[in-house]
Amino acid sequence: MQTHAAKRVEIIIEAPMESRLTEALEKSGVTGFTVLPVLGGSGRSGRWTREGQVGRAGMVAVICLIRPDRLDALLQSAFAVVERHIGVVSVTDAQVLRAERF
Amino acid sequence: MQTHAAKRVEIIIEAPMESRLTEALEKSGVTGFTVLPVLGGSGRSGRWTREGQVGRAGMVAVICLIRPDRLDALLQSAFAVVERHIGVVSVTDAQVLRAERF
Amino acid sequence: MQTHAAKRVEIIIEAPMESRLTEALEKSGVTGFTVLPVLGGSGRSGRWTREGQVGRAGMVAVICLIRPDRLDALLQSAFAVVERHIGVVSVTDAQVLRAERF
Amino acid sequence: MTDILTIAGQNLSTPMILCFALGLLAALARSDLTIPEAMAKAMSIYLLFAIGFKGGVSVANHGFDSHLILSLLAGVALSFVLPFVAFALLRGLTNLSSLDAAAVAAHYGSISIVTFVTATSVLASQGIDSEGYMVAVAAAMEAPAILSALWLAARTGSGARMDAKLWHEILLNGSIVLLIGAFVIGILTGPPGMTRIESFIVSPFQGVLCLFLLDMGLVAGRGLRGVRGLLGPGALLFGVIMPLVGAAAGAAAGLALGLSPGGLALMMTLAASASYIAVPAAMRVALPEANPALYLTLSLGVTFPFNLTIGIPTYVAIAQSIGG
Amino acid sequence: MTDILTIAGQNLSTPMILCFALGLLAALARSDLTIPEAMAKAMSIYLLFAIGFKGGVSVANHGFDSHLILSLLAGVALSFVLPFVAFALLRGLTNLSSLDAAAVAAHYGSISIVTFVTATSVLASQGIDSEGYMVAVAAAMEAPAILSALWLAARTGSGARMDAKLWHEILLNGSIVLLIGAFVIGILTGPPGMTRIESFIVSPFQGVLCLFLLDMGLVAGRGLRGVRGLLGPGALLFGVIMPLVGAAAGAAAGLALGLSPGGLALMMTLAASASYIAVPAAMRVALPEANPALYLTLSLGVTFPFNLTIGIPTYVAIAQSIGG
Amino acid sequence: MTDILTIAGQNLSTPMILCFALGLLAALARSDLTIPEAMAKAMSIYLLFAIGFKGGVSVANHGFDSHLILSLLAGVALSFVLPFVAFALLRGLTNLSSLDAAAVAAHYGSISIVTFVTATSVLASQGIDSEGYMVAVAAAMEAPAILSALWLAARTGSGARMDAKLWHEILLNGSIVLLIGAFVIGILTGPPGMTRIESFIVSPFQGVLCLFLLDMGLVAGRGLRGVRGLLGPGALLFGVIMPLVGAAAGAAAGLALGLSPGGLALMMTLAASASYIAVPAAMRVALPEANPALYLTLSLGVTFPFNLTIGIPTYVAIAQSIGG
Ligand SMILES: Nc1ncnc2c1ncn2[C@@H]1O[C@H](COP(=O)(O)O)[C@@H](O)[C@H]1O
Ligand SMILES: Nc1ncnc2c1ncn2[C@@H]1O[C@H](COP(=O)(O)O)[C@@H](O)[C@H]1O
Ligand SMILES: Nc1ncnc2c1ncn2[C@@H]1O[C@H](COP(=O)(O)O)[C@@H](O)[C@H]1O
Ligand code: NA
Ligand code: NA
Ligand code: NA
Repeated sequence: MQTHAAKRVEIIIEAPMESRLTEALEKSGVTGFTVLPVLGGSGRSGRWTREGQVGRAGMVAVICLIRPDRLDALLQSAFAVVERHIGVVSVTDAQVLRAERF
Repeated sequence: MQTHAAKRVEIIIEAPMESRLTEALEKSGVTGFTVLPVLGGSGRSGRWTREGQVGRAGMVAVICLIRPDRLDALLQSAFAVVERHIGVVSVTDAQVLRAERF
Repeated sequence: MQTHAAKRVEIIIEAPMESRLTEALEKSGVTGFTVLPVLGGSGRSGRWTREGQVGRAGMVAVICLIRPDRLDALLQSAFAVVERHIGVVSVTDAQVLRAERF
Repeated sequence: MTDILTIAGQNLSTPMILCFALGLLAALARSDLTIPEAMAKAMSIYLLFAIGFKGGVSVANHGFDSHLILSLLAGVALSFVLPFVAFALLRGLTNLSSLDAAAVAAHYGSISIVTFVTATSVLASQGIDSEGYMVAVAAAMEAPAILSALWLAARTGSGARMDAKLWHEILLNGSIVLLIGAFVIGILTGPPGMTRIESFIVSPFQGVLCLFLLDMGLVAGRGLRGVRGLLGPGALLFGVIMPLVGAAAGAAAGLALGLSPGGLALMMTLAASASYIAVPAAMRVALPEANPALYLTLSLGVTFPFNLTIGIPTYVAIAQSIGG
Repeated sequence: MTDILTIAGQNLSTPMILCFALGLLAALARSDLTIPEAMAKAMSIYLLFAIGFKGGVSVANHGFDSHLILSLLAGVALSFVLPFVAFALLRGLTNLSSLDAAAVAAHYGSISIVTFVTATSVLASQGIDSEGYMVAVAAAMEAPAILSALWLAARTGSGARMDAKLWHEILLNGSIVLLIGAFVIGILTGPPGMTRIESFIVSPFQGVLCLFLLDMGLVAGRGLRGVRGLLGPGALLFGVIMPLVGAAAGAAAGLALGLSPGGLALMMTLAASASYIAVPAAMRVALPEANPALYLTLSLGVTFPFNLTIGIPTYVAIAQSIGG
Repeated sequence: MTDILTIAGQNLSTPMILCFALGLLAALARSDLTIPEAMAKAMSIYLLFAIGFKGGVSVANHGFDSHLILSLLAGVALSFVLPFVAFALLRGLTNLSSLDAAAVAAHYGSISIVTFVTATSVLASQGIDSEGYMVAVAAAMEAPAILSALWLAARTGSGARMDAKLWHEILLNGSIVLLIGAFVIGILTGPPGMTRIESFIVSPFQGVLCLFLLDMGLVAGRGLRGVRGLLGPGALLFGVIMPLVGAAAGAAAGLALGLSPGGLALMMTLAASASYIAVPAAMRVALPEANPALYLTLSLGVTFPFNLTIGIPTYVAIAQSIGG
């Protein structure tokens, strides 16, 4: 089937920053994103788990499929949000169906 | 270690369509898939979140690792299901361990 | 923006093996990983779902971003854990921001 | 009239209504107050189980009323017919596409179990009895409306997807199975069964309903926030007129059946209420091109609060004056 | 015999059993009724806490029975021995590989806490007392069977993975810690503690158990749906004979210990029941090549419903006629 | 003094404290016992709703005390001032960076609602009345401390991020909205509302609190396990001295306000307690460079258990001897 080049950006970020990140993404012109829950993890700031937490603790994963030419704008605005925060940003090459949606 | 080329297909689709999609995948010969929960997202049809929902609302992410030569059959059958529905389909190149499983 | 080559390793493994896997990853020198919940799936051992389960049933997805030169060590130690178990291991090429973190 | 106002006043100051209002306000003010999905589902499972079981025990207590079958048939008939009324109203009042109008119509032919539950708790607080089998009528009214709506949609050439799998999903959807299952368990175990689990399903019932309505307020408010401008005045009007039309049809059916005032009020409530769980899922599969924000907001954001605050006390008062 | 039938009849028409049946039927009919994972876990935490606490308070009330230690030892011994019996039976009745047979045997030596909880609620409804420390016996019986099964598996050269980490996981698994912890808290706080939280852990108990059994029915039904043909007649036979063998061993131990009729019935129930939470997780780690569908379906799909419907009333009736 | 010891002894043997201890021990022993996130959130929603509602009904019963406004102002003042005290103490006792010290100080100016809830249940068990509006005071004390801490952090040039969005999040955070909302609902519905939902929000309250404290023990224990060595003796000392300093300030305010002994004890408890939900989330946004392990462990791992076991009985005893 006909597929189109795209970038898959995955941002793992602290839950309290989620709405700031998605607002920044929307401002940078992304047309869509998906938020996945995260159970736990480990990094330089140690091990954590979501179990038994009541506050807006933990992290979430935000996945964003975009046209390759929009990548830089997205990374700029995402970086402005995550800069001082823990979390990771990764990008992979992808192919998407229905390119008109991106 | 010895790895083998594969494709990683990620389909984000409305929850009420999940069983139709996985049945279609099975018919197209995939040997396995994994379903991840989705917390919320945004697209042309607006912003949504799973919080507080009681029905089969929201979306799920279906991940499918396959041998590259099976990609087209998979995309065909997945597309037949998602065609009229909201959601996104992306494909990335991957390497897998234990190729005999795919 | 400045990005750096990395590998994104995704390991889908039985929940009772999670802590063994993450310990092995830490021993092999990874600096971080993220654990995502899994709702259900299908493979050679049949279909399963997490719904209504009370025990440490089901599977989890462990995502690990690493410097490319560390990939082999990671796969070795991951493989030692998953070898006799059900589950899948996949690797994709990625680009990351803030390379100093990996 | 004074009656209605008194009841409405009382009704507005119950913890249930106020909890719904709290949720609505919190969502509109963009508070981050949320009820976890698993907790919302747990409460709905509890409410369905409790209401079904209580209905069954009541049937076990009073014996099978000869009217059970007739009431079921009347419920099914209402559910089949009301979508046509709704569709006609929508075409008159709004400029929705016929596809969207059909999807909305399906919701108003079907029922909202929480509206029903709230009505039973209003009746209980006023000491009014009702037929236990009304929960079976509620279950029977969930699905037929979907068929009517798909027929309407098909007529307009919108290619509704209707297959055996979808029928299976609709008829055996979780809430119908749980409601009917608990109803049958209530009949089979009767009063001794009630004694065993009464302090689980009766005592905390109203409190759980409060927290559930808080959640419904949050979800409704979030929906309303997202659709500013989507609903024109015609659609809003439909959202409050249609329940009254439904209630009138329910009243006619209930009177013909000779239901008790309590049963009459419940029949009116069922006909007046609009689905927001089972039918939306079915519409996503069968009519994916119809706009979900439209039918969800109308059903949950307009008609549900209308019934909760004004509708139910009105139906109860009318049922008491014309019934029995 | 009439006794057994009467009790069995009564038992079959309790809301608990009917809820399990509802879940089973709903899953077999492929309804989408599901209990969220978090709700199922919440209910199991509630049940473990309540049953442990009640046992502890009962011990605080009656003082430490000199038989506590002996009963614990008897339980541990049963858990060690029963896997060998189960293994021999399986090798005779089925053609399972010795690896699969060892894994299944581990489940039958260990215990099912929900079967135990259901038995206590059957006893309570018949006004039969039992030793409060039986919950400690239940906890003590969870793990030893795993050791026997791994020894059996190792003997057949199947490379069981047994390390300190796994032992730690088994001995400090969540349900053992919660059960024993609540038991100790019950002993320490005694009747005043009970007064404080009685309306949380006693009154709603049976109702929560109903919804939990609904979930177990759903899970069991989903399992059975997935394994058509996996279990031959020999395996099915094992699933109903082994609990009777276990119950007989439990009865012998209980009589030797001089337990009350209620305690005797519980000891029989423990020995007759098969684990479906702790042992499966341990087997996935230690014997990953053994087929989980096999042991889960036998334990949860065959033996659990057998004990629920026929087993428990039988054990209670027998315990009353031979005990005390 | 004997009084304090007696109460402390009684307090230590309540199921609540023992449940917290069980959770702590289970986590330190690396048991896999866990409470699902959704269950923990459900319990906290229940507790906030119940405590808010009960406070409101109590205000509806006793009429508006002229002291309500003054008490709110006093609470806000305490919340503003205490972070400066905490900051000074931290700089004296530890070598934390001024950024970390400011972040910790925010937590101690704000309050812990579970500590408050536990104190109300200790008062209830001793038959001591208190002002219903203290829940409003609790809500009012959540946020001001954040402002003081950000001012302290800004002064040290650490670039605190404070914008309108963050203020909105803090002032309308879920727990404040739910607590105040339930309080207002309690006032509006009064005793008739209480009658309707009493068996949901009063009877099971202490039992739910037990399981919630079990969860808090688990989370605290997991935190302590992860930070071995992070907290020096100075920080630990701060974790037990600061609550006493806070309680003294709370006592002064409460005496000046003329609160009843129960109200006085609650005011001391609020001032003595440290936030572990609302403030950490705000700190992650505003002071991301501050170390969360530090403030969470101090608040939840040191001060919370201190208040639970020693603090609350002390404050109650002191309030009774100096108050009313
Ligand atoms: N290399 C990595 N791969 C995947 N996830 C990571 C990685 N490093 C950090 N994370 C995630 O980001 C969180 C914060 O990381 P850190 O900023 O290193 O403390 C961790 O708890 C993980 O969930
Ligand atoms: N570009 C995208 N990247 C990631 N997820 C997307 C994207 N577009 C849409 N989605 C997901 O698909 C859902 C439906 O999208 P849409 O069909 O555009 O309304 C959204 O709510 C997202 O969860
Ligand atoms: N090809 C695949 N793509 C994605 N997930 C898979 C695949 N194969 C297996 N899995 C996951 O791994 C689990 C165990 O697979 P298996 O070992 O084949 O039974 C499945 O239930 C899926 O969750
Ligand atoms: Na209707
Ligand atoms: Na056994
Ligand atoms: Na404080």
